[in-house]
Amino acid sequence: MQINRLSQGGRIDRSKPLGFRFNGKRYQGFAGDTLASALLANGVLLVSRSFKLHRPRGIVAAGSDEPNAIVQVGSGASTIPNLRATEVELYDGLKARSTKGWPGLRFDIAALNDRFSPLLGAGFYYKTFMRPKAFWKHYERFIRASAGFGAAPQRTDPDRYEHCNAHCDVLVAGAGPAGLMAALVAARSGARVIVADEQNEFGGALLSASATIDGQPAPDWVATVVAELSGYEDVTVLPRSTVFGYHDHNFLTLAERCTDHIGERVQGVRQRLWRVRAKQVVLAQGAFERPLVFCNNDRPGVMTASAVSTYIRRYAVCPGKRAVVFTNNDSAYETALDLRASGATVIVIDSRSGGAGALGAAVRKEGITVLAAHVVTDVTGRRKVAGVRVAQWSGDVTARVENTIRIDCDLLAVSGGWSPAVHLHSHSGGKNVWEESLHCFVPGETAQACVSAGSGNGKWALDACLRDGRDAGAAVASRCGFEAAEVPLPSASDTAVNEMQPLWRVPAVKDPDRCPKQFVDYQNDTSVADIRLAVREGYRNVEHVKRYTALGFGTDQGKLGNINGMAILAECLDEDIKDVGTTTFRPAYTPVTFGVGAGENVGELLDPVRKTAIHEWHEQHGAPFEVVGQWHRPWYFPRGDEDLHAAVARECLATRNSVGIMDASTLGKIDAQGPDVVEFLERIYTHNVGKMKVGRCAYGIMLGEDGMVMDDGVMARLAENRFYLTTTTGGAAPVLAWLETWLQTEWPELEVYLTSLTETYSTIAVAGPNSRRVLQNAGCSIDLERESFPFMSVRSANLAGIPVQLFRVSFSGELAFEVNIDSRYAEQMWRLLMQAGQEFDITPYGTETMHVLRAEKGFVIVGQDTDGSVTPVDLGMNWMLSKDKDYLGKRSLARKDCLREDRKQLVGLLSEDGKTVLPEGTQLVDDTGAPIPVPMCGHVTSSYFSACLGHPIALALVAGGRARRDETTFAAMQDGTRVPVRIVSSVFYDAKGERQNV
Amino acid sequence: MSDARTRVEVLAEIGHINLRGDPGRGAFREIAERVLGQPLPITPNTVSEGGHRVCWLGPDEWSVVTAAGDAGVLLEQLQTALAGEHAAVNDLSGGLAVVRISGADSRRLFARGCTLDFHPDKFVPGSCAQAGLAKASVLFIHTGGRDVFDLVVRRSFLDYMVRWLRHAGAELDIEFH
Amino acid sequence: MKYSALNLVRNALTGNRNWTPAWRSPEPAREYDVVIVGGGGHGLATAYYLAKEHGIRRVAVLEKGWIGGGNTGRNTTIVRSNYLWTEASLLYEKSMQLWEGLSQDLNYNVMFSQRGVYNLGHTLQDMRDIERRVSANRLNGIDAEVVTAAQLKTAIPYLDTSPDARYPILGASLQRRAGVARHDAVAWGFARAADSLGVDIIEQCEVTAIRTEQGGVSAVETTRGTIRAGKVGVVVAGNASVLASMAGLRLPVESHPLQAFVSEPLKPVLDTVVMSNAVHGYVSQSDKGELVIGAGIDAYLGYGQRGSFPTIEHTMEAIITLFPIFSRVRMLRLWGGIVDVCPDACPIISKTPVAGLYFNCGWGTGGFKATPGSGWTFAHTIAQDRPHELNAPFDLERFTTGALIDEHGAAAVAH
Amino acid sequence: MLLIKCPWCGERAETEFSYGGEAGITRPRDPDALSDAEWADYLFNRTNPRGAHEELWNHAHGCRRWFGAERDTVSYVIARTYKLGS
Ligand SMILES: Cc1cc2nc3c(=O)[nH]c(=O)nc-3n(C[C@H](O)[C@H](O)[C@H](O)COP(=O)(O)OP(=O)(O)OC[C@H]3O[C@@H](n4cnc5c(N)ncnc54)[C@H](O)[C@@H]3O)c2cc1C
Ligand SMILES: NC(=O)c1ccc[n+]([C@@H]2O[C@H](COP(=O)([O-])OP(=O)(O)OC[C@H]3O[C@@H](n4cnc5c(N)ncnc54)[C@H](O)[C@@H]3O)[C@@H](O)[C@H]2O)c1
Ligand SMILES: Cc1cc2nc3c(=O)[nH]c(=O)nc-3n(C[C@H](O)[C@H](O)[C@H](O)COP(=O)(O)O)c2cc1C
Ligand SMILES: [Zn+2]
Repeated sequence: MQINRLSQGGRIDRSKPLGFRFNGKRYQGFAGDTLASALLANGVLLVSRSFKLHRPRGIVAAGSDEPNAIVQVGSGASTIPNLRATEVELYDGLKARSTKGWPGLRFDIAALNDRFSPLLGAGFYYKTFMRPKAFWKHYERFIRASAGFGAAPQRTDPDRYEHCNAHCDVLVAGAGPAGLMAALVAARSGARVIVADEQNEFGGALLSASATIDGQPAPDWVATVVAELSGYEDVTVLPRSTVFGYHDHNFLTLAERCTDHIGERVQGVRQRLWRVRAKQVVLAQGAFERPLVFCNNDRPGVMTASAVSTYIRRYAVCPGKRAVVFTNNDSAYETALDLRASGATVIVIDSRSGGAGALGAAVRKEGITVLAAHVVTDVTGRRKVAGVRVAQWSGDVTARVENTIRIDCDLLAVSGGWSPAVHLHSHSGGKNVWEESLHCFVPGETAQACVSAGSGNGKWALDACLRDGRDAGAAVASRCGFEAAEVPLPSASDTAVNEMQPLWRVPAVKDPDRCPKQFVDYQNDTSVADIRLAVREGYRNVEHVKRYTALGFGTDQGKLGNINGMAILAECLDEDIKDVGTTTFRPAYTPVTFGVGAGENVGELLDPVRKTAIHEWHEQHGAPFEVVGQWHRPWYFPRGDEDLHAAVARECLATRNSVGIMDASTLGKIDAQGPDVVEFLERIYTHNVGKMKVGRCAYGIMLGEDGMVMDDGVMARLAENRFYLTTTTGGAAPVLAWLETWLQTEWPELEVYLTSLTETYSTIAVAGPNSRRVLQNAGCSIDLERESFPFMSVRSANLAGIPVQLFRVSFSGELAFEVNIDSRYAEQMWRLLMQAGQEFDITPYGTETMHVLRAEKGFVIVGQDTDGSVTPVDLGMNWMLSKDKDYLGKRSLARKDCLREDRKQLVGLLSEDGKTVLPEGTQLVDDTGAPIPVPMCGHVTSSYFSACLGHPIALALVAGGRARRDETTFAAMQDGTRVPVRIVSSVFYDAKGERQNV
Repeated sequence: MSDARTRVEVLAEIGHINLRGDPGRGAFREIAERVLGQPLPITPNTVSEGGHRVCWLGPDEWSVVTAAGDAGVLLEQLQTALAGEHAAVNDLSGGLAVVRISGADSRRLFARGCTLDFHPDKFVPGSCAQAGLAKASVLFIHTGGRDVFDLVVRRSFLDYMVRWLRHAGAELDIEFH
Repeated sequence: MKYSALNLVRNALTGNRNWTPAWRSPEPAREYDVVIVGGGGHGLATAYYLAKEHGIRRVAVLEKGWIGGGNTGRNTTIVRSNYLWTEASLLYEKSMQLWEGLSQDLNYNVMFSQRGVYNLGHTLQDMRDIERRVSANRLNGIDAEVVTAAQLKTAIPYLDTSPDARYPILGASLQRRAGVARHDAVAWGFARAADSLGVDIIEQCEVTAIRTEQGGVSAVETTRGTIRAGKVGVVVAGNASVLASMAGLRLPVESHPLQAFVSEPLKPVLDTVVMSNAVHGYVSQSDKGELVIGAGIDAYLGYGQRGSFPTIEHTMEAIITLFPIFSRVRMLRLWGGIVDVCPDACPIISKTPVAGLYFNCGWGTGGFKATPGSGWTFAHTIAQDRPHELNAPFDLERFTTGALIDEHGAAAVAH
Repeated sequence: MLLIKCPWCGERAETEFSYGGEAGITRPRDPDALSDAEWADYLFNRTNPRGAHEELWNHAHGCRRWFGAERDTVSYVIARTYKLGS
């Protein structure tokens, strides 16, 4: 039974009844309702419990400032925690639950907390639970058990999210009268406009206003404006879109809710993130009504006056039958009239001695009693308002008052005045200033290209809001270079209002530390006494008070309570509120899902998977892939049910004994050419580049300026002034960037062009004693014998009629060729070579075998055997360091620490038992009996079982290791054992390097 | 909203020659323009259309987009003609793929993952731009046709790019070829 | 007044009106033996240990804003000591040991919660690095273990451990003694304890110049007047270079924005700390129920206490990748700090060329965990005019000799 | 997200760029002539000012050019960008 539903009016569609459940119970509402309005229509007042004290709570507000009605909507994978009932649009079948209260909402055991509330004052937990020391973890478990409001889903989100980048001349945040006027003027001036409002309908306060504009009901005016705006090609109209952040350089983020209002499992994008770059911004966010602070002001049935009006006018719900309106300003008198028109009895308590102006007369004319110079000091009733206690008041906060009247009621509408929503202005870096005449903070100096307008700019009257919006629209349009359109100001019916008189805290019968709780921030149970306690304890800065009392920490971020809190703090400190200031407003204006922040970039789209041109073949041949940066590289090629070790042993042996083939396409490749290319490369690489002959290759390393090895690779001199550089897989992009940086910023006089060829060419390595014959079988156009094509040289050739660059280089220590081929033909070439190698049982191998083969030869992998703290000297590469020239990093090698004899140096290790494959990463110790901290002399960087050698091998960095040949040290295994290992040369196989040179 | 379905297709047989040189020095520009038979676009982010499509990539870098079959010859011609200049010419055809996106929703599709302004007044025929699209770097080319765009993508990113386009375009009126 | 359950009850009965300030707000004296610039956790801890361990009580902490308002008040509170290099491990482990008795020592519950920290590995190289670090940690007496993907699945049920994830999780390192603490309480607890030993904590007092006489420090100019000082210890995190330039020094430090955000409070869903270097995100759940999430550092210099939104988007991608169930959870608030980044991801706790002037900075994205240890060693350095052996490796000299301590790997994602 | 004006391509979003740190740190002509301390100053020490900062940016996803910018490190306002050497 919708007992509170009015028989007519409102913007609901009575022809569309909607069924929903709240805490398991069935109710009915109408299309156009929010969950909050539907609950109120059904007379449901108790909707939640507070965070700390578990006090019964009801709906207070009608928008994003709602602190209490935090609900869980939906179920299973698509459940949504912590929605505000006031922002949930009703749909048929909606299921919602309270997020607090155990075992139930009505009977909540933790409500006992309220009894002990004097013990649970601000920051109490800092003062206790310290002994015995070991007990904190048990206390903590107990504390945590009562944490949180809603619950995260327990299954993966089934919904889709997306991003949309947008550009505009003018972004208008908020589509109330001010925002609509601004948008209209900007649009008529020819600007590209985006106008967004977080609500389902445009109109802001007009949707629940009694005013008329240009003689028509305000919502009709709204409809006309929206229709016009929607008609412009360059105007984007975005309802249900919250501007949640105003970032640097006029970049704003909007979260559009596309389907949440339709139902739980709806096809399509659930939410869209608009990333807007605006030339100008109009902030027309409106204002929040402040509640009043008195004892038990949190009882269900206490609501802000404007919320009551909204429920009546917009949703046709009158939340009570016997109402008291308590105010310190004129706006709540409208609520009194609305209540009256809905058939409720009303009494107005006005703290001002003078009462209201014109509206006061209108109210009295309706026969409504007005008690001026009175305040509500306390509320009776527990799970809902039963009545109020009222006292006469002289205007002095510090005076004690006596309750003289008690009024029974079921609804208490309060208004403590208005606070402009300056949130986005603050995000943008703008200052706020305390406006003494209005008793609120208004936007001050701006930091970015924006203007504020309407109630958000401290304008309360409708005509003033319309004008402010129009002026803002004209200003931003002309700032964008448009001639501002002349838009006549619509005429608005409005009533003159009397000044509000500040009332930040209503005096109670008892002193504020002992009286029943006077709540300032409902969600976190922050009361006047808490603020006073904080100040007493030295937490005097507004930021300290926030953090000590949790004022403004809740999911409404203090939209409702903050200004009252600041003012009460000012009183405690005996300072001016303008000196106390506000806490910092930060995004998000209202909470946004992580999903919308991530957009499309989740799951397989988190990061591109880069695939080589031969990827499909590898996939077809069952290779598992190793993730190397963004690349997927074949790891090994199992035959039958081989595991990694079996496959790798077979691949290694095949390569060493016959021939193997591997896809090395991910190596970085750079074309470097120009008259100064030699000079340039001399400065980059450590070796003497100029001495390289055309047609020859060299292994090169480059250092950071700190002297540490940064990358390595083979380079080939293709012509006098042209080189082909290769880098590690991970180094491809950074190395090119590094080279470009030096060229452009430091040595612009050098004439060199660099072009990335990483993608252009694929690289197929054919390695093993039979590799030459494989290439010959494949129809190689050039002589491959040693004499004409020696080791470490490069040739252009045709293989099976396809042009290739052939490199005679070897990362396995075997006779080997690297075929560089246009990627379009790479897979074809791979197949050709497989065929050509058939008679030798050519064996494809992956990264793991490549690692084993190179480790047997003592070749390092930058990033595995080095870690950014290893110099070429540490690696035993002194022979590569030219003495004749300067190169990047050279000077650093001469620093004291780089000259230490006991630096960690690259060595080989053999487990003395001949069996143990040392886990990579294992630390080495010399003294097995040393107490903790045990000195470490090095660690294992690479370690494999060598099938060719028949025993494990390892590379390691060992302090002073080169001088320790044949000494024994110990690998410190995870299980605590120490495995003796012998320090040996890092070259395990073919020490003389004869096999690659045949 | 959309007056025609938007098509996404991967084009085959496109050649790309990367050309480097300083248009303000020596005979580079003159030679290049002679060989190409059309002007080098000097205004950033513009395209010169002629026998080939030449896209500005940087103050000393262009991409010559042409039929794959012509790339080899063009490469040689340019290399030979520019031999005396400080210039670099590379055939990158093997490393690049072209995705053609045409139709009314193309710009909306790009906006999903790119921060450029694709408004018809801003990204006009004859424009090109290198930029990030989702998590890849691409070259956008306005081909001159109404709402017809070429997207030049590095080949190892093609698979990702197509997946992303499918995902981002799921709500739009798009057919994939 | 001592904090205890008994006193809590006693005060509750008297309307909580007898509590005394946690720290006084004295006017600055004209002169102190030691002036500490910067009222973050590190500065306050330094003052506390100067008084407690070294008997130096004429100490002032000068804070330009409100204490704990810098990075101390805006960090994601992860505390661990499983660093790679011995030098760093021992420093952070000293800190860990102080954390373990800190609430009792300060008589202020800093809610140090040893719920464990997992560092995930997604690639073979990640796993090598984890093995290496865990092995080193154990030899240094720091609890550490390597955990398999299967173990992770049971320990952290909502973590996506499926092998076909974009970056499959191969394993992790785990330090069980690691965890989180309540950031504000750390600043306040140290302030209160220092105050009770006579230290003057002076807020809204910005140091604007450092005075020297004959090559030694003599005084600081502040917005509240000149304050003479025998010694000056500067601990201002992101503002280190600004203070250094006042003394004519240049530092190997850059200040960058680092952001973090919290979700709305949720029912308990994650009872440990999970961090991933590869996908670049980390998350824990506070005692109140918010998910506390750290983002990456922004590349550019920034003193604005705010950063770029794409950095946040990237972090959200990472969090959803690790925990797909968090996609529907909402970000409540987003903020930034100014982190002081050193080239080797290790701090500077050092004397300077100016006699009597000491610098403590360069903690970058990870100094909260070091708060007590940093203060303890810095106090020693100031009191004795020479570093303690724990912080000797962290002097400014290392940038000249090249003895850097590269913790980029173990410092992992920003934290 | 900053809006940065590439001197060639015009205004683009921050994510199109990579940051290059303080501008104007020139590599010493003769590193060997420097003391370790001087070399360390070049390698590691940075002005890191609070306020106006001359810095380098690279239009990484665009024309790949490095250019200079004067940006305020507190307000993040970019006063100007310029081609190097101009
Ligand atoms: C988002 C974020 C997340 C982080 N997460 C972690 C984490 O999980 N774990 C971790 O260990 N670390 C983390 N850190 C790092 C950690 O917060 C810091 O390293 C640590 O808090 C530094 O403490 P501090 O006392 O040195 O600095 P701060 O707390 O910044 O204190 C410095 C103080 O100096 C004051 N000051 C500056 N200039 C002056 C002046 N001229 N005169 C007087 N006073 C001045 C400032 O106002 C400030 O209060 C994080 C940091 C951030 C920003
Ligand atoms: N009688 C009084 O004292 C009094 C006081 C205040 C306001 N008012 C009335 O309220 C109206 C104010 O007009 P107005 O246009 O300034 O404000 P408004 O409240 O009518 O409209 C503001 C709109 O902005 C939206 N909004 C706020 N923040 C947003 C965000 N971040 N993203 C997207 N949307 C957001 C709100 O949902 C709302 O629809 C006038 O009619 C005025 O008379 C009266
Ligand atoms: C660990 C941690 C938890 C936080 N939890 C909350 C919270 O629950 N609610 C909230 O509003 N802010 C929370 N904050 C953020 C603070 O409100 C604030 O944004 C932060 O301390 C930075 O200060 P500033 O925003 O005032 O600059 C938290 C901050 C930290 C460091
Ligand atoms: Zn550019």
